[in-house]
Amino acid sequence: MPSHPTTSRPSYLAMLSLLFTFFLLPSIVLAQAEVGQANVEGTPIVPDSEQIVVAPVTSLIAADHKYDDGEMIDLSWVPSIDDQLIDGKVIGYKVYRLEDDGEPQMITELAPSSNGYNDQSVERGKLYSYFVSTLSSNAETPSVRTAPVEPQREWLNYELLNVLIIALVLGGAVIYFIETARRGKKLFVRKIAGIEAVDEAIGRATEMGRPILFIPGILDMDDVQTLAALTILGRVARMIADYDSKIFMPVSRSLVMTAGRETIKASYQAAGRPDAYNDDMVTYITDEQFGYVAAVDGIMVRERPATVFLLGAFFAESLILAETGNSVGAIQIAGTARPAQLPFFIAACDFTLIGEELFAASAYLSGEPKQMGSLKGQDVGKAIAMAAILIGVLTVTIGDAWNVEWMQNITTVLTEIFSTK
Amino acid sequence: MPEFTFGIPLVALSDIGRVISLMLIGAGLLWILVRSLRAKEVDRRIVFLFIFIAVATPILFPITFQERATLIVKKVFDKVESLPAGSTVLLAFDFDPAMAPEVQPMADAFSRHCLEKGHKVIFMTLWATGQALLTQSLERVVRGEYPDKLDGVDYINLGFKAGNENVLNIIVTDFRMMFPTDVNGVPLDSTSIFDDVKSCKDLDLIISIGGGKPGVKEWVLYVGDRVNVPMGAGVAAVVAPQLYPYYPKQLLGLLGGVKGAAEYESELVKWYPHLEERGTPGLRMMGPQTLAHIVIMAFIVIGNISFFVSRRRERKR
Amino acid sequence: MRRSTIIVMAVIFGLFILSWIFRSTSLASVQEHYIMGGLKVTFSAFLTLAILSFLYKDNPFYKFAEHLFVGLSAAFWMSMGFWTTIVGNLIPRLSRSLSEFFQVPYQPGSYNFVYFIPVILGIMLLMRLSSKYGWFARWPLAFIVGTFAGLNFVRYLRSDFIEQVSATFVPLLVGWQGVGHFVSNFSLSASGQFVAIVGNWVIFLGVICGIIYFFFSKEHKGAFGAASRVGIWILMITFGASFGYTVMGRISLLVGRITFLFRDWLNLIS
Amino acid sequence: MKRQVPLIITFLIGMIMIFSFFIPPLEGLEQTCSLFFDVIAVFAFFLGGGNLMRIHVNKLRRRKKDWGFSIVTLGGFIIMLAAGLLKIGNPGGIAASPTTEGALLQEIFTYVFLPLQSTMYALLAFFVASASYRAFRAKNREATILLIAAFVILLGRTPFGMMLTGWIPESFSVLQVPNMAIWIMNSPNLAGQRAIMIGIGLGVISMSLRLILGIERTYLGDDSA
Repeated sequence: MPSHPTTSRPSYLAMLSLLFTFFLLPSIVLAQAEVGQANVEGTPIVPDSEQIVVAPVTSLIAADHKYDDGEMIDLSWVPSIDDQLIDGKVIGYKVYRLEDDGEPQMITELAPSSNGYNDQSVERGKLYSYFVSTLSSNAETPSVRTAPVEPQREWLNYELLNVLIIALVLGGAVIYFIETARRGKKLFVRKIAGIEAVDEAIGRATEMGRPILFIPGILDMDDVQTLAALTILGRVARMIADYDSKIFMPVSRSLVMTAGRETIKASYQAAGRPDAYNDDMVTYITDEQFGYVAAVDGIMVRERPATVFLLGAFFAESLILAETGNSVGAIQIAGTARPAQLPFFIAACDFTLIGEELFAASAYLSGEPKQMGSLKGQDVGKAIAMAAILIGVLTVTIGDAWNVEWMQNITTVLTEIFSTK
Repeated sequence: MPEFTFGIPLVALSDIGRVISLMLIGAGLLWILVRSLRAKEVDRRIVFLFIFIAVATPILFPITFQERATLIVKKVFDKVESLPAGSTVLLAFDFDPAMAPEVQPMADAFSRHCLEKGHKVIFMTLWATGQALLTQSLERVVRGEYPDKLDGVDYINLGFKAGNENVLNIIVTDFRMMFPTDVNGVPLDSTSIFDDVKSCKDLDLIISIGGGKPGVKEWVLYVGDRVNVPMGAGVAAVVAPQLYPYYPKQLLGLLGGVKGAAEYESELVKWYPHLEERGTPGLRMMGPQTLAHIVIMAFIVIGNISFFVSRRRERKR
Repeated sequence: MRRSTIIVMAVIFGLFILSWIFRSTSLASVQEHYIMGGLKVTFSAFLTLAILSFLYKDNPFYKFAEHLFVGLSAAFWMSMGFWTTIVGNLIPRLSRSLSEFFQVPYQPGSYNFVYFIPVILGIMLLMRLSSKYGWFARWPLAFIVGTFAGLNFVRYLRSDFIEQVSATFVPLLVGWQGVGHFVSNFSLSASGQFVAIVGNWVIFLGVICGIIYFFFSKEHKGAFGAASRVGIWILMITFGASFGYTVMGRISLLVGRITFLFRDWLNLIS
Repeated sequence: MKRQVPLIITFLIGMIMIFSFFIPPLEGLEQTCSLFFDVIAVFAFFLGGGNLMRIHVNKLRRRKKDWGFSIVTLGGFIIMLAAGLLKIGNPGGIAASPTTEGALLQEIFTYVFLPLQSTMYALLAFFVASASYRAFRAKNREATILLIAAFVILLGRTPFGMMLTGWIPESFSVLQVPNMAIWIMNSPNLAGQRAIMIGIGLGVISMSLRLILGIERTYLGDDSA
């Protein structure tokens, strides 16, 4: 494997296009799936002369819904001829269902000009047939009945096959480079400005004899940013234990408190100073966003920390915290993957980890080869994205401007691969 | 009180209060400018004071401006307008009181528009603190202004469920699994609005109003991209820029901040003139916004002047 | 406490009591419980001003508001979670008698016993309160991390990676009909062809350079370094734009609060 | 036991979640897990409440600094619990929604909670101003670009942008500030947001994978704990 992913671009593309053929084939085969055709047995009701007679719907088709657990049947039809005029004769449709050739049951009533229905109340292993009645103000004209259909269960959602393949490629790249790194290959990782400053910031707090405040964002453990922040906390706490500084970490979720305590405790143990740890380093305040902010602001002006870490998922509180931290003269290292809050951090903090850098920082700080490997895996994803964008933009430009058909075909194929709707 | 509209210069103001306060702000800014030319930094509390005055003045002495809907706002309006009466629209109130001044005007405008049009509206929220707010706004807008609309027939309030995006992950295939009943304990099966609605797939339009997490992004990720239902959104200004990549493919349109609300209101009033007397909070809020904007821009300029002056002095030394 | 502090506090309390009296008298004709009504509004105003006073400096009023807020909100989230999720979603699946007690419709189902799993995991979580069995809390933690790592993996992959790539396939020559047509119709109109073309070029190059900035495993030198520098410029424009866009929203929050003070409390405007 | 089991749980659940996305019959499982999380999250609220009580009772007992304010916190906590959890003062009794109009909880919410929360949020207006004054300075090339973009958008979002540049003819209309603002939002802003989004997307993907595979396990702490 070449050391830099951009140079390996062609092989990934070849792989993708190969896999794409695998994607096309099964979908063509599956498109031939059974479709219940309308049969001829339907008996139109002969109407009274006073009734307003409307034409039945035509081309009624019932088919199994694709790629589900066998819980849906799709109905489609062409609305009644009378519905296409605007005289308001047709006031709606009723959909009837026959279960295993039993009695017809009305399952829903629909507005005029409807041309389909998605029946979600079916079960596997039963046969269903349908007919649709067109309603006028005093009469009902049923359509012909469809042949019975059985809802099918599919084991793989082929519509999402491209997502699966890209997931496997990306996951594979990450795992591959982790393995490479584990076997001892040296991997280069560029400097991340905010992280370079961590050491200095902790040293400063030690000199000044003031505490270090660590804010892991306001989201719970279900957010990846919180986990990234906790990973960074692990390394930072280790340094703090070595320097013998004080750390304080107010949190807004009790699960984060639990995990934060575990993390700091482990770092202090690793530094050989388990006695210096106590549970009061991490305290829960409240789940309420602004209640938490009110309390942290209070802590900042009362404790006057020398260094503030704002890492994780932040919302409106980003600027409130950062400006208050700045007003007490703290060095602030911030990082978030919430694009909306990045401008505030950039304006008000000394160092900011922008977006992905937050996730990279934990790997970078640890210096573990396994973690570095995963960074390289991420870069493969970027190379794929860049290559696809390059080709896509090129073909769509040429295809559009000079109407070159084969270029347009490439665009279509690429768009198929990189879209999910 | 005479309202002056865009196009007439500021000088034409006759109201004394307005003139005095504007002069006060102007004189103060000038004083700070002079100070900064001497390279003296201004205490942040003075900046705070200025913002307070700049916001308070137009509230006491209203100044309003006219708005015209931009395309990205108009698309949402047109969608609501073009759906046939009786369509089912889901309005998600994913915000808390703190964010309410900014997005409540949108929520009201959407609710009024849908009810005027005769759509059936499903209200819900993913925010615990949003439920109380939802109750209030239903009381005020729906029951207060449209007393003939029936709960369970024309609209329904599902209320709040904990679980953030999980809630979405479930209702995308089944409403009843997450919400066996509505907020008042009425089973969904006994409401006519849910006769034909099993999951989000059966909706005609989803409008998410929010500004935090869970919010519009989660709606796009968990619902919008999974089902083929058009989605519109009204958001706090702060998240609007990061939602632009979803427009127009994943979001049909977007209202950003009070300006978005003001634009929607102006469009709404154009089509339904009788709604004007019910209030256009978005349009009214544009006055204080504009003045505060000018003050902030002045501060950016002054800040840079004092920065350059002090840098030049350092070089001379 | 110093004497001056006590005097200041007394004056402030006096002012608020005065405002309570004024507010109550003005409400007397409208409300039945006007004394209570006056108190509620005055207390809200007091809390509003207490928080705003933080801008000047930390003080006991702010501390009071802050501590009250923390206590109230913690309990608020507990209550809402209990009634909506435990009573609303869990109990109807677990027990008929409890459902009857809480007056929620019981939902019999064949797989209901699995809903004991979250209850067990939840109780394990609460063991964190004990120092001896605290490690049990790791199980629910692991469950949550696993669930969301899996959910996020596919969802971010689809919406923020795959979809974004195909959304960037923009034509670089919008509405191209030859060089002659382009030159003769050249204008700087916002809806013109030239502006649209430049816009798409910026999108294309901006996305590519932005991605290059985030490349970690290659040194940013030479052409790669130049591209990465363009990337950071694009990011700076983005951040500037976001900041400018946001200012308006932030102002409206203050408008809401000041409106409350002027209208609901001081009755200055209608 | 203390460490292996959690890692196995994370791996299994994570894999199920990923694959249930592609395999329709597993969809139900994915949703059940989601529902489980909701329930656990409520227990987490209780854990938080318990910790809050513990911290403030400790503060009171040891007469730590500012212990008087702990009484305020505990008082607020207990009153809200009575109104919310026990539904005291709720006219509809046990079956009613906790936020029924006129209930004690709704009253506390409107007159205490709401002003506190919104005012805290409103502080942002002030901080945006002070950050603009303090931080938006043309210190270097990056900062200058940021400054210019912010200024154009600020101007474009007010009617003054149109007043200042409305005279520019249609054939040069992109130079009108509101149009310039729209162009910045639609082109460079979109490009930057998308680059960040793709980066974060990949970061989340790789982080999730590291978590599922147990490579990233800091949050679980140490074995001997």
